[in-house]
Amino acid sequence: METENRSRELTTTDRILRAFERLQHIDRRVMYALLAVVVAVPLIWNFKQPVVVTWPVQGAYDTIEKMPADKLAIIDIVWDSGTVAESRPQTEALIRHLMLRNKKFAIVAFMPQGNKLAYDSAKRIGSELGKEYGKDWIHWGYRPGGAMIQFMMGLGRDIPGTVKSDIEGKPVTSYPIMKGIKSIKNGDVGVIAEVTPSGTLDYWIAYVYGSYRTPLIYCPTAVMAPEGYNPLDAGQIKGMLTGMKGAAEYESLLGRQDFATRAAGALSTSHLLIIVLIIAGNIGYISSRRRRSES
Amino acid sequence: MFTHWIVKPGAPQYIWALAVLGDFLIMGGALFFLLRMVPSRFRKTLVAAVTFLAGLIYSVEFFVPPDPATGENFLTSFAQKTVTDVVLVLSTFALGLGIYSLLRFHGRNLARRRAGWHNSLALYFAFFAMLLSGFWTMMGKSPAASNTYDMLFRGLVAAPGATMFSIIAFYIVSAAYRAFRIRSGEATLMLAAAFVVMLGSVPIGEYLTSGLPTTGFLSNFRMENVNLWILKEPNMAAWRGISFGVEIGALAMALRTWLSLERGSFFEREL
Amino acid sequence: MDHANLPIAILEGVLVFLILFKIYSARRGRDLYIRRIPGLNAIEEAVGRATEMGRPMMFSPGINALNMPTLQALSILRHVTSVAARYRTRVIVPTCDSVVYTVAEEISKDAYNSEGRPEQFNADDIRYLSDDQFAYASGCVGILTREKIASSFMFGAFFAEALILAETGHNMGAMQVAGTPSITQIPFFITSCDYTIIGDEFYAASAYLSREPTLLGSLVGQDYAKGVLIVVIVAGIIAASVLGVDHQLLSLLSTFGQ
Amino acid sequence: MNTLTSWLSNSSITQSIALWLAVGATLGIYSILYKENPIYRLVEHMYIGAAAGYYAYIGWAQTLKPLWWDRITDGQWVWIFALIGGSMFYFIYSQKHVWISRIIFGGLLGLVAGAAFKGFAGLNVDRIEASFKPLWGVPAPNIINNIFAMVILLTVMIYFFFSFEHKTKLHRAPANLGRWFLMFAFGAMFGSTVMARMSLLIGRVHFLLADWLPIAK
Repeated sequence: METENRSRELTTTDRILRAFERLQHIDRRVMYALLAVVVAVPLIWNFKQPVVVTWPVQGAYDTIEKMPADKLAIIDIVWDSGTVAESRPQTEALIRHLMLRNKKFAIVAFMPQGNKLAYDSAKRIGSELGKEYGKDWIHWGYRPGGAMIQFMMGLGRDIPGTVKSDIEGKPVTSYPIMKGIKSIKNGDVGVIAEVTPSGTLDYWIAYVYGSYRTPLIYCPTAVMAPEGYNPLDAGQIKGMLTGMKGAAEYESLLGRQDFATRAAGALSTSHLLIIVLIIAGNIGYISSRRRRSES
Repeated sequence: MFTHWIVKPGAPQYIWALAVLGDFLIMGGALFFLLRMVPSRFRKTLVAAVTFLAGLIYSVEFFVPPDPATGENFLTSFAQKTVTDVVLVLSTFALGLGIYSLLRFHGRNLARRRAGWHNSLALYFAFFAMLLSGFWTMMGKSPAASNTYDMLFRGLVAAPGATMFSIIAFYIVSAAYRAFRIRSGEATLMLAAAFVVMLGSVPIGEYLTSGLPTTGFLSNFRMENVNLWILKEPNMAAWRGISFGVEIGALAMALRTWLSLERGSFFEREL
Repeated sequence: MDHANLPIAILEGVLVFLILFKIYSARRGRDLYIRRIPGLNAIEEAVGRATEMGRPMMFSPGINALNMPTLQALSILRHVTSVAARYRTRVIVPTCDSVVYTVAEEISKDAYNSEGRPEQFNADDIRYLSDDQFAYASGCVGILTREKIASSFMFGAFFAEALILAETGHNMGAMQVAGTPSITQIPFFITSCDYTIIGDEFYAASAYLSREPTLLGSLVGQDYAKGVLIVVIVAGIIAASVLGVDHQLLSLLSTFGQ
Repeated sequence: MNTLTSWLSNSSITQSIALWLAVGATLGIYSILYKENPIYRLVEHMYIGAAAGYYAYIGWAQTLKPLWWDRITDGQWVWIFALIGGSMFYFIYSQKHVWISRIIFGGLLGLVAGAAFKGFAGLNVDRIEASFKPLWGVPAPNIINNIFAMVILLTVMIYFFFSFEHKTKLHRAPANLGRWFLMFAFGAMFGSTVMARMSLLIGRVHFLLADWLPIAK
């Protein structure tokens, strides 16, 4: 009976404040469940969401657009299955762009798993767009990470002599795509794009850009992105795709909505969830403080 | 001894194993005998001397000017190749201690049938499965070996590792919710910075200010630019401020350790 | 920076001289002041709380191999273990490196001995979990939840796993004190722990807890060394303003002699 | 035995087992978010065991064999001493001769300490020089940024002075200001880490939804 009496005495504001106060103590399991939902939903259902193309991504896109058709682009794969959700969309967006514009490119991998995953991606997009292996694109295969610097310096002087054979073990000179490709020094490489979760960009800058000024594109994971801004400022790299978000912006430039666009949606929703929860927590906090000061 | 005079390169591996064991017992035993003769009052001095001499390697290598032609001084190749390898080899020998301790702990669980002993059994199973499949891949190129190794690595090491890493996403949500309240000036400041940076790093945040021009004064207020400015200017400066202090703290500690001036941890004990 | 050039040798020489000079003058009995570091005062409180609740504590010395941050963490471990021995409360120490594991075991044994409670030492409480960062984290989560840890200490070098340990501890209702020189992880400790020791307060900890003259002297010397860096930076800022940013004097440290 | 080997030679079988193991591990670890439970316990133990086995194998295959064993069998017999040094660690288990382990610990700590001079220079020289930012003679926005950077850097450093009593306002004000800047920076660090962690979670959810349940292809 007593509680009923008390509740009758409550003013309306008091009741509202009490309701809001609960927002202070949302159970963590509820928050975890909400996070799982807001991450999964955009991955399953594609919904339209705004994508703003930032200048580092635009720079990467323009660099590939401007590459002369007689030159070769190199996509350097330094990722493996651990970062597949971020690195594969970046790789696929670049491959698709190069194939759409009829530009020749070569893939080279320094990670065994990434080697195969990138090969599968290129084969799939190639068959979708009617591109022929060996004529429109080539995969130079896997090289151990320890040999990276020697390999890069070798490309500078002599590409066929350094690469020797492709992923299928055939000599690269037997493919039409390699006709007339001699070395980076000779100006045969138009763009080098590196997709990586680790800090290997410095090697390309030191051993290739430093000597031959070949345009570089950097595709790091979100964790590594801060390290890219220095060389970007200094003009050592022409463009950068930051994790899933960068890949999503690139997809929008290509007029597509593939995995990265959905993943970027999930990034937005998960960040929004945190922001909403912080606001809710503060509403609860302020209400309880108000109520305490009133009583 | 054996490895130098008797067994020559090209001998079978098991002969080598015996030779290494023999040498280890003879030379290690001799060293042990010598060390036992060290009177206890000189033991601390001996340890300090070893510490000091070891410290000289890298510090002298750093401070002695290099030969301009090669960029190396008389210690460089020793310090950077040999010593690095020795440390790697030594710490790998020490790995045995950790694994022994782990297996001993869970072995006791098993032997005494403590609560959860079947988990200890699973630990043993996973340990030997991974270890043996690894060695299997070293014995020639059989597809069964590499498939098994790959299967166990992906299922038992890579997948739980990636999941454990990603679980931070959940914890970051609950930590932000709980801690970012406008309780005090400090907490509010932290909240404000986190709020802006979070909003500025996702497409939806960039969309909010996408109406602003991309060049000129107003472009500074675009979300992604505000975000970048916070990370590059105030954040970088504060980071440097802390890091100078931390690095000097580490330098002082290294100095005390090198000269055996350190107190605390395990430097107190009588030897 | 493969080798020191003259300016670097001078700079480091000055820093080393100041630290050593203060250590030796402190050993001759100069009285020294240190400001309060609240997080370190909380250690005793945390041990007391675990004792009242009759539940164990956990101390994680970080995930690095035996280096300076880990050595400092082990100094703090010695202090925590001594307090725990006095209160007769268990400390579980999960380690992420074999060498650190052995040193931790020795320190712990030693701390119990010097408190006159050797029988309290339990070899099963010092555990090697894994060299793998996240396997270690998963094991710590297991300890925190299954052993119903009442107080959790995290001192040492931490990386991404910091938040896993800290949030799990928080969810278990443990009182948590943390300190790390890994700057990127400080924010996560601040949000999830009761007390966080930031930046080089971590390296001040052993001096603060032990009041050992050598360590106090070193701490004062470190302050002087920081003062020298401030002077160098201010001088550099003035030089950059007067002489222009590209003047060679400003890159003396990195390019001298090249 | 032969059937088992032929079975394991078929990569599509091992890959689907790997997938199911990975799914089990993923869901098992996530289950800790609800509460501690037997499934998590099992996954945790298997993960720790497998990681130990993996490191033991890698330790032999990538360190001891190439750097130690191959050298000895190649005639470089001095490497025997590495085994003797390594065995010193194990004296930790002896009550009487525990001090012998100290020799090897001392040696390792000495090496780490000696490397500190190089480490200090390598980390800080560039940072010190990058802090030399002019306060005049450059465009106005840069001047504002540079003043800001200088004030933050100096006040933060002052906050970390331990041996001066912050008695007067003149002492206290910069240190307090430094602490405020620190908190702001910590907030920014927190915020900038969120995207990286969410990307990892999206990766895992994508694994469950695309590789396992073909929902989000």
